[in-house]
Amino acid sequence: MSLLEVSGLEAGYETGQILFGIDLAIEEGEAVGLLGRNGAGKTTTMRAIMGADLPRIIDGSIRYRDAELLDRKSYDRADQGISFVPEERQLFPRLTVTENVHIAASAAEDPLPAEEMFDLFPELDEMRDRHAKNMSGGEQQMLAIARALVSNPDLMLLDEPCEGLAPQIVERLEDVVTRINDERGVTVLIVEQNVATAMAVADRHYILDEGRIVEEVTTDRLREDDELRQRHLGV
Amino acid sequence: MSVATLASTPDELPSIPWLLAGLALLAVVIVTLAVRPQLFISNLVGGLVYGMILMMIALGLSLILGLLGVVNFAHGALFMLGAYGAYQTVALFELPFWLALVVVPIGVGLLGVLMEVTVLRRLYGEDPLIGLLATFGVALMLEEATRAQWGGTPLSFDPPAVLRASVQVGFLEIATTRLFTAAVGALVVGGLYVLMYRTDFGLSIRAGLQDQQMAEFLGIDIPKRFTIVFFIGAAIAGLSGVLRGAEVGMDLGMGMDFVILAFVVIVVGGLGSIFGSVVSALLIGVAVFVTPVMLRAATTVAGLEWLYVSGIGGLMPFLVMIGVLLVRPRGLFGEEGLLE
Amino acid sequence: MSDATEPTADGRDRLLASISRYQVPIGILLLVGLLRPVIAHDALLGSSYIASSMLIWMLFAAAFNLLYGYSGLLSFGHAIFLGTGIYGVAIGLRHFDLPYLVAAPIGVIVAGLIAYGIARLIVGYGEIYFAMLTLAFAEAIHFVVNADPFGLTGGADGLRSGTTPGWIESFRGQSVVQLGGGEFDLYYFVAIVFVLATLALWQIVRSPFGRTLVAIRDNEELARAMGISTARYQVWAFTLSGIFSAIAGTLLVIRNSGASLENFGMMTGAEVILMSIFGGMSYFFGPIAGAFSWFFAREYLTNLEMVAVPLLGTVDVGPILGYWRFFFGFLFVVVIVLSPREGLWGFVRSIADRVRRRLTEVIRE
Amino acid sequence: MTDTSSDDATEAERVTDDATDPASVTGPGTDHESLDPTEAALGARGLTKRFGELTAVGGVDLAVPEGELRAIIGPNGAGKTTFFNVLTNALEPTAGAVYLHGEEITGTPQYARPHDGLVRSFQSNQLFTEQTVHENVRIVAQTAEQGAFSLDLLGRGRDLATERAHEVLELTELDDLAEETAKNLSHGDQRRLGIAMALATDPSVLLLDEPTSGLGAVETETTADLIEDIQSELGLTLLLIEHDMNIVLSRSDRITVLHRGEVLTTGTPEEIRNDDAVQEAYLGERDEEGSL
Repeated sequence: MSLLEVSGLEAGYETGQILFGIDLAIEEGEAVGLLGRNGAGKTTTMRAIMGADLPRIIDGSIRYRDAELLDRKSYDRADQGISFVPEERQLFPRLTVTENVHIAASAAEDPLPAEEMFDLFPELDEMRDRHAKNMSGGEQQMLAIARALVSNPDLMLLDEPCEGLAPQIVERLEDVVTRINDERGVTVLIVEQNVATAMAVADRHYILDEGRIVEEVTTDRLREDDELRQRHLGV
Repeated sequence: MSVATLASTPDELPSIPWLLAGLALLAVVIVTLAVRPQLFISNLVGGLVYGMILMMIALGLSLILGLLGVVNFAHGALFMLGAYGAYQTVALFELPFWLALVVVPIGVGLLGVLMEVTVLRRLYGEDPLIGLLATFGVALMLEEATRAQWGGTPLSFDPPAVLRASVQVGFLEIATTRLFTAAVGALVVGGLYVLMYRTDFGLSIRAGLQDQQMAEFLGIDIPKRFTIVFFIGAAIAGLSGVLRGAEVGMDLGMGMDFVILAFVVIVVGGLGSIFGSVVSALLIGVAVFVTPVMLRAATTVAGLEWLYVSGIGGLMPFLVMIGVLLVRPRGLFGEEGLLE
Repeated sequence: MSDATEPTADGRDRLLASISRYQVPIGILLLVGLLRPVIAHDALLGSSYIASSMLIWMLFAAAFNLLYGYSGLLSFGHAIFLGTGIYGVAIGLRHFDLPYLVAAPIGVIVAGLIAYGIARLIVGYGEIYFAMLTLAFAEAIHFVVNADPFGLTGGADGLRSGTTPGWIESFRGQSVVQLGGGEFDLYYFVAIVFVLATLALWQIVRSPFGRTLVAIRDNEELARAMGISTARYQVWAFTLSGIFSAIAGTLLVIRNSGASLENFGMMTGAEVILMSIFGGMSYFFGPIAGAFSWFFAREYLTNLEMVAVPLLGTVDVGPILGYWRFFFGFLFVVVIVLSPREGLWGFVRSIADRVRRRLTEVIRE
Repeated sequence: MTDTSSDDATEAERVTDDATDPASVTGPGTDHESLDPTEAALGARGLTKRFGELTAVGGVDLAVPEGELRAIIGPNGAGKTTFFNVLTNALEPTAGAVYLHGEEITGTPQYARPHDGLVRSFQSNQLFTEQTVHENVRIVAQTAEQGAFSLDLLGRGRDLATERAHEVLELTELDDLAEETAKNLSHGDQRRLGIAMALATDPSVLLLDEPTSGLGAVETETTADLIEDIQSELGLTLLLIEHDMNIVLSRSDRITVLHRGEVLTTGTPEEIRNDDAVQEAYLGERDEEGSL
């Protein structure tokens, strides 16, 4: 039994269908990458798993611990141990760092102590009372990860956590995500434009193109096969 | 154009015209205090109490506005129902006023919840104007239902003896209803503040205000919380209705009148700012009551009695609003980009 | 469409095309011609008494919809403009002895200026702001009129005597226009103005200006990026809407024989919104249909005393239907929740479409 | 108009001086830009946009010569779309100046830009959804003919605009779909309509924000061909945000790489392909040791 199993997922927006049948399965404890060009449907897949208002689901199923998720509200999904670091981070801009972390903890059944988050990201410790909107991109991203982690999730969805960040911060984040996966045993599904980051964090990858999974590869194969990368990812 | 605004610093000194206007205002206040001290002070108190009522309605309105993006037009009708509910309890059922003070707001709150569940829930995420129109329709229905039940003529009821008395403060006699209203208003503001800023519930509401979808991603059942907030907002409207009814009675127009005034308060205070609503409600309340006295005193002293405009008080909220909009388009304490 | 092979078919197509192109003017003329005799029929109201009021409110609603339906701006304050038209005529006739044909244009122009001023001040704010601010302005102006500045407006009493033009003769509730020896019912005077004004509104809606308004309503951000000065278009939409509302006002003052404070009241602005949206703001005829149903419902329902209900016998519904506004409000909320832009007219059209499709099928067979 | 805009311009320059010295902000690669912004078809100097403490665009210098196809690339969140937004004044820049054919246009309102010849398309499909394809283009053409505001109630300008709309639809191969309602078009046709509308303003400088996003491989190539054809036919200066590296490397004259709101470098496709900094920041092809 996989932790998360998506099959035949079709979804779209008012402007048109984006996903044309996504199939993927993630085992407990794995770290899996979801790659593809812009517009391939990566973010749409993540939002569908999390149960966002949009996209609209057309067909398919999303099973988590062998129970169907599709008819559940997103807050129910969160309660079952799924947490989400969305693209653009979506911090609460006019709440402080502490409040951003605390609100996630207060909604969780068995949260981690907030102090652990501040140990993990000492940068955040120094700006506990700062409003999220007044932080740099890298600090915001750390806070978004801390907020997702504090609820003590079993599955963590990360949507482009490293976009637009400086290389040294990207490395920090790669390291943190790897540790979350290795040391805490949190299952990770990560969307990345930056293939290097995806390879650093995940062991296995699905490649999306035009709303379909076109390839499933290991990190080693992805690293070696230049032609594959060029064809599907344009790098 | 706003490049220029960016360059100007907030702690700039007030310009000469502002200084002159301030001095003129001060002069008029002094003149009024000299000519009619008692009337001035008592109207000041009356204005503050009126402002308290405005403030309570405006807080409920702005809470729902911030949360659902809907100007709840029926908020005024809920306020009106509070007053009529109190009339029903006290004058018709002959039950104690204190009971009405507790039961009526709860009833009005429940009615608000009914409205939220049956009408507004269907309109989440729609064009905000649709929500405005739908609640407007509901307001008309409530008004018509009130007319059917209690008739179209103004009504009033006798508040308990304690509230009919008055207290001597210095040389001033203040009706206890006014003191009571002011006290309840202060309690409501304090309570709302604590709820919003000192509890997890309030934190989740504030988060939901800023990014509803993300709050749900974190596992917070935002729709349920919205319903609770709707209850609170409606109950506060009902409570202010009971107080208003005890002080001056009720009529069918009070709902619409006050919902407009409450919106003016929100615009003047700045959308999304509790503090702004409080300040502007009191400011407008005082302006309504004190301006006529000041104008009368100033024109009498200056011998320009033809300058006196009767009914200027009721016009004040709108004059204040137009003035504020011209000078500070986002209101006194408004934040940029909220709800636009 | 243009490359038809047979000449006869071509001719018929062209006729059909021009009918569909000019369906609005044709509809307006049909409406004006049929309204009075139809509602006077015994099966309907049995009296033509309110026909001219209906036309005036139809014009008001159509003018309102130029703003809401076509530019997406909601105004709760349109009573300002109707009222300015009414009071412009009443004040001009009563206090300044102006002829109607001078006072009415003055009232319309003043309304246009007020509309322009208000719009300039508030058009940049978000939609909700805009709607509520129009309401605040309406309240403020209501207040001023109520205060009877310089003894002009008569305060809460309004203006009655001396506000009817000399060429109007009223007896037993019927108003008659006397012109050059002949006389005809006021309805026809109203009808002429109505036709001219609604044709003008129709022309505005289909003009490049009107099409641009619709584009702005659709996507304001895109419109601005494509070089459209959205704010100025909206200011002018508001101004024109105010002007045509005032034209309705200059007629209503004759019909009501005077001006009353409630013309500026909150409910006046509210009623035009209810009518327009109930009728269907997406269509030119929507608000017109809405105004019709409003007056029809009011007259019909309030005159209804007894209703025969199967199994229950006759029921005295008079007391309930006296509160017909409650039910109208209910229907309004239902329309808003189900299909906010379509309304009654959209419903009628969808039925008509279905019938037409069915008919063509039958004919083909 | 000219008066106010020049006032705003001086105001903006003063802000620039207060906030950041443009020379000190610009990244190391900017010497690749040999042209002065005031002599270019489209130029920017020290263009900056901050949201609170967040700098989305930080002191960008840019000079695109007449007739060039310039690609703007950079990882997500590099500030590319925000850069377009400040160039067209959809967002007011915090500091800096924008030049069009040598004239400073920094303070002019957003709607005035297309009339000066600078227009942009949107990343997501932004259309007048309820109207036909032809009407979408016609409204824009009419605006181009009649100015930012025209109270044309009698429809005098309609015929000219209709003709122009037909021309543009032919050029973009949308004429078959002219009477279709915009919201019913396929995603690809909607993208094309977006470009058609921008062309209807009769621009001299065209900004395209990811014209191929959401398109399949074949459609992407067709769109790229179309863009190239249009550019050569109309002699446009083109600024193109694009993710597809194949298209960027094969079609553009020069490439500007944005990274975290700043210009990392500008150069020919060949130079960019071989630039180590770009490889590291953008393409992500770096040593594995550092990251693991």
